[in-house]
Amino acid sequence: MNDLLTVHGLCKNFLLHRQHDAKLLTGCSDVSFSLKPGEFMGIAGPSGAGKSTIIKCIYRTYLPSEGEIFYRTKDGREVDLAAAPERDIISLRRSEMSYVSQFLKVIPRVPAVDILAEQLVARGWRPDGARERAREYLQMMNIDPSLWDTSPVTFSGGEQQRVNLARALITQPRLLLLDEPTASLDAETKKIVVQALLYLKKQGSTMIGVFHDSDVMRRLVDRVFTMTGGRCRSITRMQEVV
Amino acid sequence: MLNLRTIERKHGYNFAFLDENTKREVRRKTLKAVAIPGHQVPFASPELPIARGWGTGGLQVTMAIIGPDDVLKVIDQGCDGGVNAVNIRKLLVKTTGVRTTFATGEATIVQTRHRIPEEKLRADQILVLQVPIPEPLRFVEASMAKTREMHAEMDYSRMWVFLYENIVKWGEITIGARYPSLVNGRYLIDPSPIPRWDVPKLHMADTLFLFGAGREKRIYAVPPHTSVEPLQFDDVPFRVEDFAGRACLRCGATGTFLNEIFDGRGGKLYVCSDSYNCDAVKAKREGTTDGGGQ
Amino acid sequence: MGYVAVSGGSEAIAGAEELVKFFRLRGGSAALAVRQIRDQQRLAVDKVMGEGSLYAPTVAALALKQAEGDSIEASFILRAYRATQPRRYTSLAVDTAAMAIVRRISGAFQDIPGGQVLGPTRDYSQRLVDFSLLDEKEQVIRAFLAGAGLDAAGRDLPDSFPKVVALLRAEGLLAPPETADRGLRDITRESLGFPYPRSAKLQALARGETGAMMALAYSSIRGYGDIHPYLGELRVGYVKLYITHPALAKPAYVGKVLVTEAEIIAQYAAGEKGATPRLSLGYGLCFGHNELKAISMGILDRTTRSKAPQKAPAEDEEFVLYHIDGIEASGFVAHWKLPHYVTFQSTLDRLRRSQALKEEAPDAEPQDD
Amino acid sequence: MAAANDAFVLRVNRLTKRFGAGCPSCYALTGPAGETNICPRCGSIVACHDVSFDLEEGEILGIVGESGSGKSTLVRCLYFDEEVTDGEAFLAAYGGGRVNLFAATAQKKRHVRNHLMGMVYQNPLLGIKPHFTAGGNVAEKLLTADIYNYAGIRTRAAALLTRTEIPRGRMDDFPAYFSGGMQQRVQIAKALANNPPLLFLDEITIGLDLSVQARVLDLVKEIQRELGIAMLAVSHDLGVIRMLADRTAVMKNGRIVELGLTDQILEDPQHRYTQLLVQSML
Repeated sequence: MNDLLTVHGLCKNFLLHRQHDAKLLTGCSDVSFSLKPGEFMGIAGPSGAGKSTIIKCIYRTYLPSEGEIFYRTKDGREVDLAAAPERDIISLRRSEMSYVSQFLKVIPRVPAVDILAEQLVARGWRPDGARERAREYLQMMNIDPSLWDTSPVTFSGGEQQRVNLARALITQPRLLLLDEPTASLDAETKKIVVQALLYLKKQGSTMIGVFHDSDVMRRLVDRVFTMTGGRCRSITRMQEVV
Repeated sequence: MLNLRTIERKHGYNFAFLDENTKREVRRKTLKAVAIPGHQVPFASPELPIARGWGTGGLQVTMAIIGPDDVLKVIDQGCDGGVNAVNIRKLLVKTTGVRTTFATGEATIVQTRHRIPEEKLRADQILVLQVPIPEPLRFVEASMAKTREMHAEMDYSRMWVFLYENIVKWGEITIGARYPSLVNGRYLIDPSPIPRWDVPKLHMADTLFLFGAGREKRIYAVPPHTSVEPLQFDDVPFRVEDFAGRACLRCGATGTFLNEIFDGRGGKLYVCSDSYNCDAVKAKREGTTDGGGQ
Repeated sequence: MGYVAVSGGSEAIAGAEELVKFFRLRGGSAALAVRQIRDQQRLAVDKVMGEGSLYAPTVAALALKQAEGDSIEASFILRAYRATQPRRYTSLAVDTAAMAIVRRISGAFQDIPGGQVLGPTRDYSQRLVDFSLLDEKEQVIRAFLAGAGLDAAGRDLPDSFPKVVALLRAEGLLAPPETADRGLRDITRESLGFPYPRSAKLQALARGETGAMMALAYSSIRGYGDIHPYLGELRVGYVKLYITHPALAKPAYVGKVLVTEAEIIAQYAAGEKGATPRLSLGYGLCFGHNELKAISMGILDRTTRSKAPQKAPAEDEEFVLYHIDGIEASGFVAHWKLPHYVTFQSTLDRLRRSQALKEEAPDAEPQDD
Repeated sequence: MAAANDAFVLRVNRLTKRFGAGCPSCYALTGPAGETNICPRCGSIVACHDVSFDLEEGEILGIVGESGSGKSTLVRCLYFDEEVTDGEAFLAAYGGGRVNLFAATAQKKRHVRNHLMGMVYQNPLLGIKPHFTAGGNVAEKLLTADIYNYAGIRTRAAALLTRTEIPRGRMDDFPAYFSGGMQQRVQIAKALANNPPLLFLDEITIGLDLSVQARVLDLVKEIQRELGIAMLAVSHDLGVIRMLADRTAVMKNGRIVELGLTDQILEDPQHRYTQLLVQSML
């Protein structure tokens, strides 16, 4: 098998404890698919269909209830992300797997350039080189240089989201998980983001993305995984969806 | 029952004043102190007819170890003739009848306050030091309960910080006398208020040094051939008092601890603090022999 | 006596002793009789016995005469004398309920079983100089002593008074003793670590210096770690002492001593979760008639059991017990009169060196701390 | 990837700390199920019970819980401020990770503390001495780690204080006159002085202004990245834990009820109590 990621029979239920009883919610059921290296898969479906659930299960922000998520690492090992020890997950997150949410979460007061640079420093870069590269990415994301040394907490939503993406992209992850990265962005910003993602794809990254915006999705993904009610409805080539 | 009629009008005390039980107790504690070099051993310390703080600890140790054949020397500030030395010597002579001497080399027991004689002491001599404050950590911690714990765990970091801050503030460690020193690589001691000049004399000596603190009820010891190292930083060495270029006005000696005396005309004179040593050097220079005091 | 090395010091000391005697007698008045001191300087003698920790009224009076009335000096003389006395027996525990009462009051209750007995006190007299004492005639004294009633006052009293605190205890208002300390530790025979056993602490307090104890107790009730004390009961009177007869193994009466006893009632320490709130006791007892000392002792016995995390001076057992002994304190305070030439020389050497260093590097400013 | 249990910095096995005499029912009758840590039978407080975890190389493990959950007692036990009732702790850097630290002598414990651990207390004045200078405080930690070169100590103290943003000119001032945030940074400098492989952080941002909190957290993060020190960070504040910790253990009534990746704890809490905690997060 040369697949980078194989999801098999993934289920995710949420047991919500309440005062006197508990309520069981279903996130997704029996999800299976696989991805080849360099592939970009989109997940589509109505809101509440469980799109983000899959992404978060792969990243292990959600503990999968059933199923396996096999991931082939850079050095050729196969790891079941659904069951691997936390330290392996942390290690993969640090080296080859990234996740971008809709919101930027950072410690207030840290300048944008450092938020990017620290990703590289954590991977063993020297601080000077890391800051140099961080500036290149901020440039690429079209962030005004006057903002580079200020904290993104004060940025506009679009700027924050570009920093958020840049933070993931700068590490050139082997597997990038995107959770509505273009939500609430203006057209101009969307264009920048799409370009950045295409650039990363060209570098060989494998990606899974949830998009509510079919236009953006069409320009990026190779295949679409369509969901309703937590289950897979179809997996199709992008062209067929359109 | 106390009956005044049976009380002797002059004295009728036991040999060396203390009763034998008390002496035995002091000896036991002294032996423990010798066995654990530098460790402060608590002892009961009964009252003496000399005031607390005036040498009662040294006295009790001397009283506990002295025998009729001992030859006693008592000094205060290095001097045999000081009033306190005289007073203590008087009490010991009155209650023991032992022979006394000024000659350091003749004495078997030397009781001293604030000095160690210049003349090198031998293995068959014992130096008893009077100690006002036995606790070296008192500089940084007032509670004896806490300092006991610090000694037990060999936690001397606060003392070290004290020395560090001393250097930060003044450029050098400002402790004059009572220089904290580590015995046998384990216990920190207050060597009693001897000048820094005398601290190296404790190190790997042939003599047994006994320290008695009466008011504070502690005995400790530096046995012969035991290391005594003043606390010092690798790059800020411990330094003794500087008498470079000075000599004793009386005997002309250099290389002795000197007392500074104002001459009344705005100038300063220097004389030896160790009065016997000064006499001996002077006698030798003048070609007369010294019999060890008259 | 062996060969004694002499020097100028000996003569100076002898001269000083001579001068002391001269200053005592140079007024030319009749020599003070020890009995007079014992009888008429009653409270001074009691204080010296307490602080000298030896019940010996005549020796204490003699020490006062010798010390020209300096009570700490007199206590010191008595203490040094005490150190030479063998310890042959330990008395049996004394039941102070059976005290032959001279005086007995309670500040906590108006009516106490057995009644308040004011006894000899100046508490309610105005402190005016009594010029009539300038020239007290012998026949006046005799007439006074022959006066009605006074002589018999003590004999009207019952043999035993119930203890005030026994009432509180019966009602369950008193906390039980924290730890039973049945052993008796002789603090003059062994050196103890902190925390002190109760018996040792009470011994140390009982021989403490009245003024020092009063100052510390005062600091507590003024607000530095206040325990809100009440005087449950203050008693002055004679208690009988018994020892176990060495041959008959039965209690044998050896005599009676005058003591002052104070029982201090204080609020229960906070921080004992879940426990019923109760009152606790502080205990004071000293030789002779010395009310200030007994009360101070009772307060300090209680304050030093404080469990407060931040301790006020009077609550710190080590602080209190290390600083109330008059003999130790006076000796060390006075020892600064001794020569310190050598240490001072050492200090000067350091000071000059520091000054020189400062001149070399004037930017390193000294700081206050 | 190596087996998970090989790379620990600190391993804790079944740590129990009880205050009070205890009775046979203490552990059965306390804990999250009964929602108490006070034994109803004997009144003893079971501050921690059966607490086990590994702290791994270079990670920050968060311990979150409300007051009384036992989290502070846990770090105090691990730093030997408190004596444990039961359990074991192993430090990779000591005795090859095979010596139970709790069974060591007081002197050994002191050695471990001085040479291999750093501690930042909630109250800076527990970790630093206000009457020692800022530099003196750092020096103390170096001196306890047997570094006796004055110039070396000065240089290292200056570097550490600069690193924690204490101006060089304040180095010889007394922290008694510093702000709370500054005192906290002196404490961090001191805790780092001996280059410990392990650092404990006990509610280090409590009582600080929000902006100061952020500075302190950022400092901790940066230091962790630069030096790779493993840290155990205790906080009642999930916000603080989210910023600092890779993994988080949730404590309740003296027990660990859940341990997982910090984002998993926050977004997919499993235990009833964790769900409550996350829901009540601002």
